[in-house]
Amino acid sequence: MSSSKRSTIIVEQLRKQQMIEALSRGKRLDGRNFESYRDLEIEIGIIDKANGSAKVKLGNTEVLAGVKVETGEPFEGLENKGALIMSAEVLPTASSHVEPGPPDEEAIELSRVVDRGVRESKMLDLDKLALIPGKIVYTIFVDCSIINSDGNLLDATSYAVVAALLTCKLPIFVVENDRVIDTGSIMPPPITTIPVSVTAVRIGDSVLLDPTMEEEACMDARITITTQSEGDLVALQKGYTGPFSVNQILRSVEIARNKGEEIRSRIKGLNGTG
Amino acid sequence: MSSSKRSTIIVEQLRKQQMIEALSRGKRLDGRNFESYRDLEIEIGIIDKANGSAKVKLGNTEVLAGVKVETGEPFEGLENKGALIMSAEVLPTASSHVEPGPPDEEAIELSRVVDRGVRESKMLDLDKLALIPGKIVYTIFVDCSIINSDGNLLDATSYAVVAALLTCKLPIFVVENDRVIDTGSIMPPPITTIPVSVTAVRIGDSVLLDPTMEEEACMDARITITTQSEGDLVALQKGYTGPFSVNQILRSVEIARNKGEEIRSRIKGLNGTG
Amino acid sequence: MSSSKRSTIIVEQLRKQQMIEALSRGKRLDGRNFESYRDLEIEIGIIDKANGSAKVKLGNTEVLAGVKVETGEPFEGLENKGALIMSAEVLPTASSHVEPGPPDEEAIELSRVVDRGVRESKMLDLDKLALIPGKIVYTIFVDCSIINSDGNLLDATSYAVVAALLTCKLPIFVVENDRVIDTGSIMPPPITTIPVSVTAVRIGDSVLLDPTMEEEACMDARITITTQSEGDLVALQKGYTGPFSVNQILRSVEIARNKGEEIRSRIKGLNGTG
Amino acid sequence: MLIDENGKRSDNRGIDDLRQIKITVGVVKNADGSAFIEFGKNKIIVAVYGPREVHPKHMALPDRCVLRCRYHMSPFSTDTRKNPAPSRREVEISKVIRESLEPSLILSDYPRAVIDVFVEVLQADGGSRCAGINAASVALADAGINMRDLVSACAAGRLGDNIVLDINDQEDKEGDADMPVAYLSNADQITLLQLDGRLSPTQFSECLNKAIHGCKLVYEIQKEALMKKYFGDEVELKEEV
Amino acid sequence: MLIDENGKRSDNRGIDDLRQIKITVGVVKNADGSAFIEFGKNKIIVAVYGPREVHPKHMALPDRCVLRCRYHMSPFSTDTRKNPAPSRREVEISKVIRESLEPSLILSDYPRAVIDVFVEVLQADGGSRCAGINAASVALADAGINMRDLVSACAAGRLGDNIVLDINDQEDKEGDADMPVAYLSNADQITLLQLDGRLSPTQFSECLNKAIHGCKLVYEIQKEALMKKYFGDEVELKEEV
Amino acid sequence: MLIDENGKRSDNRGIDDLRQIKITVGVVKNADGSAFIEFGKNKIIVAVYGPREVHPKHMALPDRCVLRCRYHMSPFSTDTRKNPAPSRREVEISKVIRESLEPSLILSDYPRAVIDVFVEVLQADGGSRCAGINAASVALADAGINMRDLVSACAAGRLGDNIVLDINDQEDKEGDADMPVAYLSNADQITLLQLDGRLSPTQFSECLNKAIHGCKLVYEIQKEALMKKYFGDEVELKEEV
Repeated sequence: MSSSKRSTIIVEQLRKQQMIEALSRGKRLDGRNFESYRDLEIEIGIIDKANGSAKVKLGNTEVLAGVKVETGEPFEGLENKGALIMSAEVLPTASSHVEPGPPDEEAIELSRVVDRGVRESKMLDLDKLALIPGKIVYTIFVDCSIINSDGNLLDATSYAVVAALLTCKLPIFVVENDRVIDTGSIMPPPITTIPVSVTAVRIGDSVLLDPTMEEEACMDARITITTQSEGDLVALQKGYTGPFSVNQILRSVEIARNKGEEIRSRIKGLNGTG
Repeated sequence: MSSSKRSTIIVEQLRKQQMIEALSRGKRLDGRNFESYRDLEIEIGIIDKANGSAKVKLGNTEVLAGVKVETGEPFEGLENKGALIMSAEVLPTASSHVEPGPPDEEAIELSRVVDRGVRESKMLDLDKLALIPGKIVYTIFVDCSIINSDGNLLDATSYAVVAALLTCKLPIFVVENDRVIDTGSIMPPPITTIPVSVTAVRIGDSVLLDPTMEEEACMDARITITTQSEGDLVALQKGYTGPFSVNQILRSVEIARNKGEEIRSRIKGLNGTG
Repeated sequence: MSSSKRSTIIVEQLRKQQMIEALSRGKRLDGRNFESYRDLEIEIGIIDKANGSAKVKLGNTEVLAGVKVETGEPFEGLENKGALIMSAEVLPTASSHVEPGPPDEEAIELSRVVDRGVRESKMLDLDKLALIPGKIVYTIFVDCSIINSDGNLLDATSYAVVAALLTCKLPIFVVENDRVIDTGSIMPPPITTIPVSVTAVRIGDSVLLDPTMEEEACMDARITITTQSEGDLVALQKGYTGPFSVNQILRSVEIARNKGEEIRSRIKGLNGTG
Repeated sequence: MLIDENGKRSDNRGIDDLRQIKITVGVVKNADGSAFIEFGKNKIIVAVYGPREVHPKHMALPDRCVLRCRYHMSPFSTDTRKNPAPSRREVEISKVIRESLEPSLILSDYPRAVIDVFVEVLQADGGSRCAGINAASVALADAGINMRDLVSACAAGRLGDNIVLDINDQEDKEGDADMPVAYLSNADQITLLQLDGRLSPTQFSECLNKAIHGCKLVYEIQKEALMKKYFGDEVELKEEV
Repeated sequence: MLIDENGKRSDNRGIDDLRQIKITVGVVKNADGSAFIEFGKNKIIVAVYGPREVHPKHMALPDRCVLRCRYHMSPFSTDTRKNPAPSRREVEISKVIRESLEPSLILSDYPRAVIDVFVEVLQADGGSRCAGINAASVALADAGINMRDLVSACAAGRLGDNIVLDINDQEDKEGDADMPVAYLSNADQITLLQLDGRLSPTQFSECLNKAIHGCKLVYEIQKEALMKKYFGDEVELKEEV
Repeated sequence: MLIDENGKRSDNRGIDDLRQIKITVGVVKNADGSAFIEFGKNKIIVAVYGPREVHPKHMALPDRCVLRCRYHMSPFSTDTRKNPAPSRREVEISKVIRESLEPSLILSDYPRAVIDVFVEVLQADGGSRCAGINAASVALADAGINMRDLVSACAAGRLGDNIVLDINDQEDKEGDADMPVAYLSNADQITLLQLDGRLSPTQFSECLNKAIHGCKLVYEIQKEALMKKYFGDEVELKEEV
């Protein structure tokens, strides 16, 4: 085993060296500019049984998000708010490296960073989703299945979640004698803003948006910057084992605000109100 | 390790060849006919602390089933029915191949197939086991401990479960002010029919009933056919990795109906009303 | 690996032989008498967020216990008593042998033996900790974090738990309309006695108190004897794989009663009422 | 009423009609083989990885390939949100799907290796195990695994006195019997057979024949889907001739 | 009242009486050794497998055998149904049973191997750990494991002012102290000692003596059960002479 | 009001004040390196074990050391008792702490080995991840691991219109933004950056600068704590000169 590992390491180092060289000449292996995204396709409403759903393709990365709306008890300390619960599973279909099983560190970080963008932007006005404050509230599950993984799962999952929430329909519940009754009517969710995440990676001295899996294999560090409709930051997550300089971060934030606005108009358009 | 594995495989192949040859001459290694069962002993009432219990010996296979009756909430979608919950553990006592731990795939299939026979035959009239429909119902646990394993766990477990349920006594509960009270009286369970499973395995072109562990080690495919008192089918489960021809299945169903009737009279007799 | 294991075994045997020799000359490696404890330091109230806390240093062994008081349902069969729930985690900080993860056999025994001393001595009068008998009671969590492990975790943890309970303050709750309200006032816990455990190990024919980790590595058997304020025994636990003679046990009990009284006065002193 | 006076079922099908079926091959980019099936409202994606090295190595078999299978439902696939942890039902279905596929594969061609089949139910309707088997067999073919034949699966069942083909969700819940079958068309062999519900011996024969008929219909759709991927427009032209 | 005016306990025993004990050897066909014990209402089956190879191999010890033990209660064994997952109580009891048996075994005779002892409580009464140890020691003998002596176990306890032998379930719950002891008769050594409840030093001595006395009574029953299996009617004849 | 008319915060600090910080080095006897930090009401102990052999061995890397990190909260560390099983939050924080430390270490000096960093929160206040990083970096130095620099961490955040240094628990819950940062002072590099809450681009720059300023203050305290352990009174004398 040790010899095969050693050779793998040499291959990895060579690949990284090649990539750094190409980047130093301003080139990405798939021909994109450093600041361009791969093709982004967003399709909504494909899971009839969900209250909202969206499938996002970002290049070959493919993610499905589904929203299920139920009722339940509020979270402790948030008695007067609806409960939002997010999860993500990188399906074993997604690549040959994924083992089936409970979510690992990466998948947990993924869902928590996406959750943070939605929660901190106050995209959903959770104050409007309490039925009996302190007792019964809307419980909104957003679950993501990553079907194919070719890099930048964070952004693809984030867009799928935001699109599914934006276009979901909430059942209108009433409470009678401590029993929740589904009236059969639906309403749009209380949306206040649209958070958009933009992820950049640093490879050597180059900073690139929307990395492929191949680029992620060579990255030194990663940063995810989530902005809301007015361009303010609402969530940040620096990831992976390398550092960033202050300038790289400030520049990434600038880029993320512009690129975020671009993607936001794409997502807004889904609602037929774009 | 690889050499030892290879030799195991050769041994296995030789054994299977021998068995196929014997079977082609109409002989089983223990001298039985293809359609006969090993000695079947059923003993009831051996666990005083359970509301019902039965120990089944089928040759050297030995299974104990215990019924515990409690009250609880009904299952979702079955609000007006009693809840029936079945589990089986192949104890590590049962053979040198069993590891202690949560039930594996085999044990889960085992308990689900036995459960299906009881449930789909409507052996227990669960409609009669709701105390306050939608709120409080009888919860009937049937747990099985497989003590020794020498093949055909499915039938042995099924007979133990059916015998334990048939002969169990239900506490009579009443509900006063939302509190369940055990009156101290008991009643017989609401029985409508007696499901009996019959399991056959195919080894080469031969189909045999009630396989031993040795026969199971050589089997190509397995089928479990559960019939109720009037001889109708209520559950089927084809198992293992080989296929069956349509004729083999039709013939197995015929045999299972007859053999099932034979075993059913044995089980009926337990209730003193046979 | 096999050769390294073999050499480890030889080292172990040599070490044990050396220790037995020293003990036969009446000497412990750290110079203590067989019946003396290492330096014992008990510090209370160091976790403001807990309702009670104590840090115990016994030589280099260091344990922190914290008490958290909540309300909840009583245990089955103990409907009119407060609920006491104890847990211990040997932190991976504690030694190079600890793996992070759910408590293993040793940690479970540890917390159960400590729990037994508190519970069987009736140190806390749990009858006084029911709010609405059968429905709502005080739930008292005592959690222990073993920070550094140098032998005799049992006694160190026991002293930390007893000191934390003795000096904790219970919030005064009232129940109005089925809702528990924290009045903001506090009260001392209902203490009836002070249990103290004393642990001895046998190495060859010698019986020593308060073993270090090095001594535990050589021990044949261990016994933990817990006495209450009047000197009666309330819990015993023989541990490890060797036996004790009846005389060794009787003598250990005598020693434990005396040593226990000594340590009890130390603990009593913590409460400012000693 | 699950069947009206005109012999129509709740979703307007006749008693011998399959639901709409669409199979798309090669939908998961990273997989060695894959297929997406829409079978009524079932939406199921299957990815195949392998033959590949087994980890841990002691699981490898010296004379043949290990086949593994995971059937899993996404949390949003069902009426009430499904807990993502695998249920006992999913464990059992994973097992019967694996066993239904195994007779079609020439596993001795890949000693010491493993083939993984991942069946992910994105939306569940009645009959998801059959739909999963159909997609899985196509995905195995797409992965280029040596096989004897495709495995085709379809259920039949009983609604009152009627034996009907291809039970949907509502019929599964309110009907009287559901019997999923998987079938090797060339060998005329059954590789999956389960039954939930009551059937007289005569009803059982009718049900079995009907399910096999359904499997044969599915078989054509599976072959077509593969042809479409591998020969594309060519095939369509030829068929129109 | 746990003891009435005639000195009789709730199950009609005197203070120095054991409950009815019956041990049957060799009851689990596949096991290397086994025993079934009825001890009052306790019904416990013990199977021993080994000495056999250890998996994973790195757990093996070069100079002696590893002893493993699982004490487990069947879900139907208790008054309220027991969750089948192992509880903390079962983990602790597994440990003390293992430690109580280990001094009786010559583990150095089987380097690199493992012996597994599976104690399954089919019905639980007070004293199931003692009953389990008694059956386990017999099952180890039945498996032909080299041993120094049988391990015999019995509890004594306190009901008010009385020290009594062999605490049952009700006495365990309502009494004042329960002290299980395991004992090597030939070596006069204690291999299990636990106490739940309050005892003065004098009461403790009395309790310990009484428990040891009980262990010695159990020892005879264990030997008889083994004789019966291995010498059968011969023995009985001889005894009657 | 989180800031009063005098510009004082709820704990009486000014907007640019750190909470009280005290670091003690070498507090866990068995560990290769350790530190205890009190950071406001945070009380966190960190132990480092390693470089040491990796188990299981296949996790070892031939060209560098594996760094592992566990951030864990004791059950009594929080307002409501915390379940001792690791939460998703703890898993994420373990990951970001590990990643924040890694750039400071020369892991290629220890091929095939592992370094374990155990961060145990005994009492939690706002900012426990930053406090944990600060203690962990000192503990790694105490363990003698080859490093480029210490990692220093501090949060800044927003309360209404004010950008403030070092957010406490109440400010975290009731304030508008919390942004933890970890920083390598010599290299002027960011190794941790997270944000919960809303910041305009200008506020972000201010926040980042303020956090870096805080990190530099912490850096001095870290160095002092190490000096104190390794040079003790000597240092203090020198400083007084």
